[in-house]
Amino acid sequence: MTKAFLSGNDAFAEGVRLARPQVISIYPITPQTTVVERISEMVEDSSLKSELIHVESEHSALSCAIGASAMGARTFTATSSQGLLYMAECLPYASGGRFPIVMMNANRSTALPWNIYGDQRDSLSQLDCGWIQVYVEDAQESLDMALQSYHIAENPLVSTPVMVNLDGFVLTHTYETVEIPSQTDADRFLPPFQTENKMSLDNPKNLAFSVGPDNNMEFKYLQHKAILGSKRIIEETDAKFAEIFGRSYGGLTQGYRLDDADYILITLGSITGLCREVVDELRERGEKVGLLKLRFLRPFPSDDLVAALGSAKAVGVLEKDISFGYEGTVYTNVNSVIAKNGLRLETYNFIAGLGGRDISRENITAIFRHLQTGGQHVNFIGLGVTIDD
Amino acid sequence: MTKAFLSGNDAFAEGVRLARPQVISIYPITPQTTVVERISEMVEDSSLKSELIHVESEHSALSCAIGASAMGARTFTATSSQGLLYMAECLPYASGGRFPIVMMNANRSTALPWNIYGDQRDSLSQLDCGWIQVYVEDAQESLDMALQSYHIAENPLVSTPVMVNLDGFVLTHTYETVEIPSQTDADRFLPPFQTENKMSLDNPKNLAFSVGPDNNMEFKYLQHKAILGSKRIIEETDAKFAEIFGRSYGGLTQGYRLDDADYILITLGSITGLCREVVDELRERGEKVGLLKLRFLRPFPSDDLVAALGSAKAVGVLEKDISFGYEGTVYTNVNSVIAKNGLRLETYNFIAGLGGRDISRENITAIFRHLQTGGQHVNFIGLGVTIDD
Amino acid sequence: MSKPYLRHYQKPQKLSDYPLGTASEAGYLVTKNCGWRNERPIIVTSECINCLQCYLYCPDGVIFKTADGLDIDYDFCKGCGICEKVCPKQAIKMEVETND
Amino acid sequence: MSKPYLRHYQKPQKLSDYPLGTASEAGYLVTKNCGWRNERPIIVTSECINCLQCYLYCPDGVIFKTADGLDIDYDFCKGCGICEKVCPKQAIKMEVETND
Amino acid sequence: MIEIRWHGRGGQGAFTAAKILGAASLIDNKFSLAFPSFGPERRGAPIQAFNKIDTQAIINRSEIKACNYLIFLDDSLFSFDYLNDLKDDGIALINTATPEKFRDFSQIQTIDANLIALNIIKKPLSNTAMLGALASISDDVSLSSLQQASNQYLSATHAAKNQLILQESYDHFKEVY
Amino acid sequence: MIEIRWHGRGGQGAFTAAKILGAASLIDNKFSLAFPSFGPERRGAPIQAFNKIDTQAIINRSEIKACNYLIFLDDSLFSFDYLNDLKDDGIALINTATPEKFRDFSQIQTIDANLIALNIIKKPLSNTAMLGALASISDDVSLSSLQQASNQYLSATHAAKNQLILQESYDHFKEVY
Amino acid sequence: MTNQITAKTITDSEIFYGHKACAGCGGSLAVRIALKVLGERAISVLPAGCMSAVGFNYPHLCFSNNSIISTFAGTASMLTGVEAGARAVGIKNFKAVGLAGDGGTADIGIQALSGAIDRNDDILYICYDNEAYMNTGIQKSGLTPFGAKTTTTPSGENIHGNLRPKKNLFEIVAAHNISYAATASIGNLPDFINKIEKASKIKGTTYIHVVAPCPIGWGIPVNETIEIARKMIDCGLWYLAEYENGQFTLNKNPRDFSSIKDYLLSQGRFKHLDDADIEILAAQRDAKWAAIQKNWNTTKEEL
Amino acid sequence: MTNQITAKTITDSEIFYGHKACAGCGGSLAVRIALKVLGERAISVLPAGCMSAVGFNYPHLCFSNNSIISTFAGTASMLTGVEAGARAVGIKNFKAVGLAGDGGTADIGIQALSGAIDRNDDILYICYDNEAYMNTGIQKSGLTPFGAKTTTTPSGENIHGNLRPKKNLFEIVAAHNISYAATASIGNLPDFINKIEKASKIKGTTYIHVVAPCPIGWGIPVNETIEIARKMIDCGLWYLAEYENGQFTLNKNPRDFSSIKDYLLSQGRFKHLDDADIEILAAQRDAKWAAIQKNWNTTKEEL
Ligand SMILES: Cc1ncc(C[n+]2csc(CCOP(=O)(O)OP(=O)(O)O)c2C)c(N)n1
Ligand SMILES: Cc1ncc(C[n+]2csc(CCOP(=O)(O)OP(=O)(O)O)c2C)c(N)n1
Ligand code: SF4
Ligand code: SF4
Ligand code: SF4
Ligand code: SF4
Ligand code: SF4
Ligand code: SF4
Ligand SMILES: [Mg+2]
Ligand SMILES: [Mg+2]
Repeated sequence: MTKAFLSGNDAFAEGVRLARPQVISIYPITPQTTVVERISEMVEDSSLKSELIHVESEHSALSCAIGASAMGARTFTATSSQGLLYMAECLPYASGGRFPIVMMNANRSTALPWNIYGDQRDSLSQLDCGWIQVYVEDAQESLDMALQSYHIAENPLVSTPVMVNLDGFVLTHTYETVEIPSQTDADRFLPPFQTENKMSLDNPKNLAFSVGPDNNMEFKYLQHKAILGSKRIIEETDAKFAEIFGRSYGGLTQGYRLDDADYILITLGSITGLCREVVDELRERGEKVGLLKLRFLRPFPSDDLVAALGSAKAVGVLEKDISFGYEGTVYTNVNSVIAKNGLRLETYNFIAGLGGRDISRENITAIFRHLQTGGQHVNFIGLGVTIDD
Repeated sequence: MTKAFLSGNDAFAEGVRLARPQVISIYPITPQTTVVERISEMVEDSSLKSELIHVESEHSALSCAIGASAMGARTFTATSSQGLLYMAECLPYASGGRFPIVMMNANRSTALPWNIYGDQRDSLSQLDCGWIQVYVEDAQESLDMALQSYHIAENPLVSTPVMVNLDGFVLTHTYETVEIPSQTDADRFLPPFQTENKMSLDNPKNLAFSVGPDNNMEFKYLQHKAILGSKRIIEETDAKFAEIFGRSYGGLTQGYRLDDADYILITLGSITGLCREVVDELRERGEKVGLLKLRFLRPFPSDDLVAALGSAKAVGVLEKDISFGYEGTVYTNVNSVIAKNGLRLETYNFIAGLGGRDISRENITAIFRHLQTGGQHVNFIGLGVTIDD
Repeated sequence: MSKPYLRHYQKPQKLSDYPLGTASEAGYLVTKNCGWRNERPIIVTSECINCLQCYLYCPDGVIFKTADGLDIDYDFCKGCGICEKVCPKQAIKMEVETND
Repeated sequence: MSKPYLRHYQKPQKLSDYPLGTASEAGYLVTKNCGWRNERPIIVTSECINCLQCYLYCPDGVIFKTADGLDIDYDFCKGCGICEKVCPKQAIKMEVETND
Repeated sequence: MIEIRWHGRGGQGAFTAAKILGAASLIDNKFSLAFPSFGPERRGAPIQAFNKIDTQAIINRSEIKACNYLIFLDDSLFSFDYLNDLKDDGIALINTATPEKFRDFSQIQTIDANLIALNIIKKPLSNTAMLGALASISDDVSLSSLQQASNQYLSATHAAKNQLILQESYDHFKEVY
Repeated sequence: MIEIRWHGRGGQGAFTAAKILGAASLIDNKFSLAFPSFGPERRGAPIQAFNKIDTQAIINRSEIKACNYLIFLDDSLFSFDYLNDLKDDGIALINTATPEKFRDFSQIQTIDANLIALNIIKKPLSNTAMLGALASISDDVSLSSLQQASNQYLSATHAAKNQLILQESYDHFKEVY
Repeated sequence: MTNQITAKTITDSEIFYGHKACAGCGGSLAVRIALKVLGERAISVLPAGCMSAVGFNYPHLCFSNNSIISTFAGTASMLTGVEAGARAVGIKNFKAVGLAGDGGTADIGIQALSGAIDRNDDILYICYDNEAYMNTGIQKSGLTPFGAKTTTTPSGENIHGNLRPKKNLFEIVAAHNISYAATASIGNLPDFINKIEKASKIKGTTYIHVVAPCPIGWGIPVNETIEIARKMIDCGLWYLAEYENGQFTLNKNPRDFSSIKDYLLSQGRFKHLDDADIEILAAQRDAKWAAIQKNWNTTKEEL
Repeated sequence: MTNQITAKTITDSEIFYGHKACAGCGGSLAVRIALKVLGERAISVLPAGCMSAVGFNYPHLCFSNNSIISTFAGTASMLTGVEAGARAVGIKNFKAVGLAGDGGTADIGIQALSGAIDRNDDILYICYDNEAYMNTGIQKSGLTPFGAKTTTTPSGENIHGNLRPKKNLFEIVAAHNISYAATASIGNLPDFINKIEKASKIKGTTYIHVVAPCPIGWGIPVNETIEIARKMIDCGLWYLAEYENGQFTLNKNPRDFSSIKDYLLSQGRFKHLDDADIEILAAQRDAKWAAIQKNWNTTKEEL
């Protein structure tokens, strides 16, 4: 174990190195690029032994990873924004084929207008694609989830790709202190990849076939079931991780000062830290506020939500996302839990940080105020103009 | 006005012909192909005067349409499934650029496994992309919505692309009787396309630019607002359509026997007809059941839902979709309305028809039973196996 | 000689009967193709010089070598008649398929 | 001669100040580029033969023809020094930029 | 509602027949749906096509399970198991040159459609003949509407000859009965 | 929490300085963040970089508004308006060859970092010198940690020379005070 | 060229078998033969298209070797992954082969193909060219020849079918300085077999473009697939050639051409062509051959 | 070749102006000159890449003509749409021009480019080649030359930078039987200007591949952009040529080459190359020129 001062991307690259992927396909896009740059350096200096493939696009990056995974190789790729959308066709391909690829996504706004800054519309717009989606908060969690993700994805009961999301710039490009585990510990944590879902000369297979109306729905159900079932594997993985590395993240969600909280803010990704600070501040003033960080968006942590929100008066969802013509997608997802479970509480949506707009401490404080006093359901935070017409 | 015996795709092509798009980009994919085949014939025989462009992929199909729209030309393209995903990058591009392109999507399952049959996972997985999404029920509505969509999309207050979804095969390839309006009436209904959002030699513009954190969120808000605002335009369009053609669809949703209904089934697309029959049957037996067809998924018809569901005891959402690791996306969207408005009713999700699985009358009857007696929230309808493990 | 062959197939009865992912045994046939056939190729052994043109050009690969010449796997022959066309000796005759 | 030029820009105050779509007036500049510059090209008119090499090769197009030769738009010159390099007559000198 | 299933090989025109039948019902002021079945098989493989015909608009698009008519464009496609798919008073209509094989089955009607087609268009294209036969044995569609409708789906030259086929196959049963 | 903003041109190494500073705080057993600002401008354009330093983990990633230190790698980037961005006891540290211009402002400290760098590495690369200066005028980072940290971001040859620059710029202020 | 593998010596094993292609399908013959040459250790990647559609219908799986369907655009990139993955997990003596249609190769798949050649990945890419998007029902692709009627280039009063010439894919691929590229035809299987055999032994990217008529799309009787493929060569609208070491070689140098009109008018897709159209095609052919004769190596053997 | 537009006669208007490119950026010079030749009626389409990144930052918009950013993969297809749309709405006398980087052209954009050429759409596509993905910070593209160090092909003990030769894009485009294609360099603007002028008058797809060094990515002082571009031609690693009517023509036929080593070692990206590496590049160059001299028309004029 060593400590280093690394960016979120650097840290993720270290995690990838420790996971020993055998085939890596790379294509640059801001703000993902430094990950693949670090990995290129690792391959050059042999600290990572892997087939490094300079593909010609993101569609090819994921196609290549699928091909490699179909041979039973552990694979990695990374993307962001336009790149994620350019490979969109391959997303349900990888998940439907149950290839446990790990992909990092640097959350970035999508065009139009063009914008290289961080928001979460890219990955959230592809929430239905059958991947497990993780959102991490800081560089340490980035590194740790690079490792954990392989452990989750490759579990034969899961066998599903994992997308790890890092907020663009505020996480990908922010340097901070990170503990880097030793390779020995990493190897202890993560066994080599084994699967039945692959080609082999001894036991030839036909893969990625068609399935007509007769059997198709069963394949889809199996996929659904595997992701639902991954909840348990995610928790087991975290526990094993804690045992070896002494760090733990609590599974699908991570609560903060939730006991007796009347007003709960739900967050994902790197904004969580600031929100925790505000919670502390308000708690100090005696306000019963709490925070629930969603770490996984798929599988969706329904049970955790019910447990956390059961006795709250109001809940807010803060997200860097908007599903145009409705509301933020995370909010929609959270509301569904509330409706299904007949929870009686007000819910509010705070759309913030689109296109990289800063989210300030004042914004968060105001959000808690809104939770307490009530108001509009869907709120755009930090709009710089009067909404005049 | 003439009557003809046409498939859903044929009917849609007739609607496109009447709308006189100036540039059309085409690329084949089952079950969309016959639309572009009909259109090719129309261009060949000059019944449609348009630039017909044989592009090399769907990404190019929509890129091409965007380019043409940026010149102020009315444009059309069509796709399905893998094609929709292959052009995913261009979807928020077109909507963020506010290009009022009309695109037909033949709803088809997405790989893996490969499957050419109808389900709605393709378009529903791209619900957040900023397009207006319509789902039609029969061939007549297909034709009519081809026309109406241009009227909605091109309204300067909307200026947003519209995706019209036809269930694969059961609608696209099923032949039925359709009224084809006269060109004169169509022209009376749909004025030529005019916009400020285009290039011009007299008033040169720079388009599709970058917008940094300073202003980006405002552009996103404007987009959101335009789609929300389109609700009114959609209703006005339908009213004008009714005036000229004598057919009307009721805007965002279409209710059926909702008065005093305790148990309401929400549907979209071509399954609606069968559900109506079952409602009639059950009503005849004195059961208080009703149906709400969602015509538009974006803008999401929140108000209509509140009005329709206000006094119901239970509501079911029937969709050919699953967001793996959670539930059907339409269900999630509906539940959000319920949570926000504090409606007290049970909600159930019926995932059916994945990969083209037939949905039978018995299935629908059982669904209404489930609504009445209660049970699991999320239900896969018509699975052919025991769920043993 | 090996090739994909016909299996007795039973639709999965439970979820665990399905494969993991979309990976299943290679070369696993469950239906015949003879329903395609309107005409049936018959090799007239006496005319055949064993030049193997028919064997080579059959799109379905259903002509196979035997100890004493060639035979046809009628389960999978579609009756296209290409073998007849490529035979330099007119040693293949296409006969109208009977229904039994 | 026309070119994009500097405008007085005020950030939109209300939503209606924003354009429809992502389409805005072509050639609309709101900030200068002189902040780039460490060195300032000076045309020594007496040496200049008006061969226009500097004009042609300036990546930023900031050298422009005047009635009596050439001038430089220092608002947008980045001080790259290409003009100095391509000048066949050493008629352009790069001077260290002062801060005022 | 009348439900019909067509059996043919790809390229034999089963679906074209279904479309003509649907268009004919329109002329008869009825409502109908016509739809194909789809699969990976190509030209030559057995396929099915479907019709639903009713006096009121048909809004149920689910699969047809029990049929009023099962029509086989080619007797090699027929198997006796299919008779289970017939409604109680349903009829299987088979194109065959060997009607004797089916004689014992009251639910089966046969016609040598190939022969009729061969005589008129020199090709064993049985689909129109089967339509004529259907018009003849059922009250659910009229010959004249079929004649009118078939023009929409066929080029002028083909259409004329098909009129003859329709007529002849229609007459075939009228004679029989 | 100490908040620092660096002003430089792309290529002047403002962000590298911020990273070295961050790494140095790690050695000091403090916590810190270092992050760049991003924009479409390229090499040569003015850019900013940021540090947050604290004795406890920093979990707030929002923008820095008021700074403890504003550091200008080049006096051409400075404008007096920036002094508004300083916290009450904040200091602006400017690399300049003309300190007299800034003499009247108590919030401003100057150093001729270019000169120091020119002497040692023959290039006017001011970033390390500004780090040394910062160590000198503030208690928030130690020179030894900066020296250790700079090795991580620089090749061996560069690192050695940078040690000298760090030392010299550090001494510069120690002398002044 | 001496045949190394012949009908006598080629493996008896059938690797692509029981598939649901139309009777007389040229593409299925191309795939069948390619896999017979490459053997059971070939790992094949097929994009969406007729051959994957007819071969991979769970549970009916028609490849006895390891095979996978790729996305339509992703043949070459998945092939790259398969090859790298196989090496990474220690598999030896295998050949990664792509088997893709003309549309999947020349249009939507060209980005990935170009990228793989650029990396010189150790793969063999075979394009079976049936001159249209057949799986979706005969639409124009970049390899549809001038004049051909397809469902998206209908022929009628106004337009006589496809107005654009066939994309020059073999030479586009060659221009990448590929290790080896060749044209072939299912009308001449010995030649095709040799080229596969040769390509399979070269380390680096290799490409074979094999014309494989589709009786449905071309409008010919199902038993004429081979014949039409041969006519296409004989009339000069296709040629058998190789590219190696920066050099083009013509394998068969016809003394003169058979009737182009005969070739065209025996197909439904060209039936509408008038003499002027045919002249255009003949002129295109002659220009092509003039360039070939000028710039390529031509073998002595004139056929 | 006689210059038709010269520094004297070219429009005084600056169409690409006030942009945020690095000082000394070759790409911005290429775009500036191209638009000066084409004039205000040009409609430009630029994909993601340095030139769009530095020119289109709302509200700071640096093109005085109608211009639009396309998706990274979509330059040519959007260009097709722009051209068709302009015609459809009745605009006359315009030229639709694409201005795309090497990565956006040779890698992710090649599908769309190939399709547009195949349709022979009436567009001009200019690839400004700075030999890497520069906007994202210098990553290897298909047009990165052998040996170059980039952030994804680092040079070190194990690997000496990029191991693959530069993709032969000009000839790949030419192999499409394009109406007109040319290579150019910002080191020789008169030649570049002529070629733009010529291309703009041709109906159908035309392509110009202009080398435009990036001082940042190449590791040279910002004032040496033009010089390095000239050295690249002089040492034979670039050539000025045209393709028209199926024929390649070399525009400048150097009698002998200046030092390739000098060209390489003056750049940061090649500093790590040893003599063996340089030998490889020299051999590649010599092989290329041998083929050029053999197969292409060469002008009399030897420079
Ligand atoms: C992204 C995408 N677009 C379209 C399709 C639909 N599609 C599947 S196969 C096919 C035609 C393939 O044509 P070709 O490659 O020539 O092969 P062929 O069918 O002729 O054998 C098409 C258009 C698809 N699967 N994916
Ligand atoms: C689909 C997609 N992938 C990746 C990117 C990120 N990206 C934007 S510009 C760029 C580099 C462009 O390189 P090139 O085309 O050579 O132009 P240059 O920047 O060198 O001018 C990349 C990788 C993107 N915008 N879209
Ligand atoms: S008829 Fe066709 S499928 Fe049958 S053996 Fe002959 S060539 Fe093969
Ligand atoms: S082609 Fe004819 S002669 Fe030759 S092996 Fe076949 S049947 Fe015998
Ligand atoms: S220094 Fe550079 S930007 Fe300035 S005028 Fe000279 S060439 Fe143009
Ligand atoms: S290059 Fe030199 S001589 Fe020529 S015009 Fe410019 S300054 Fe004058
Ligand atoms: S359509 Fe053509 S290519 Fe496709 S399977 Fe049938 S014959 Fe073969
Ligand atoms: S990085 Fe290179 S190509 Fe990009 S703007 Fe700077 S100099 Fe130009
Ligand atoms: Mg094809
Ligand atoms: Mg580049």
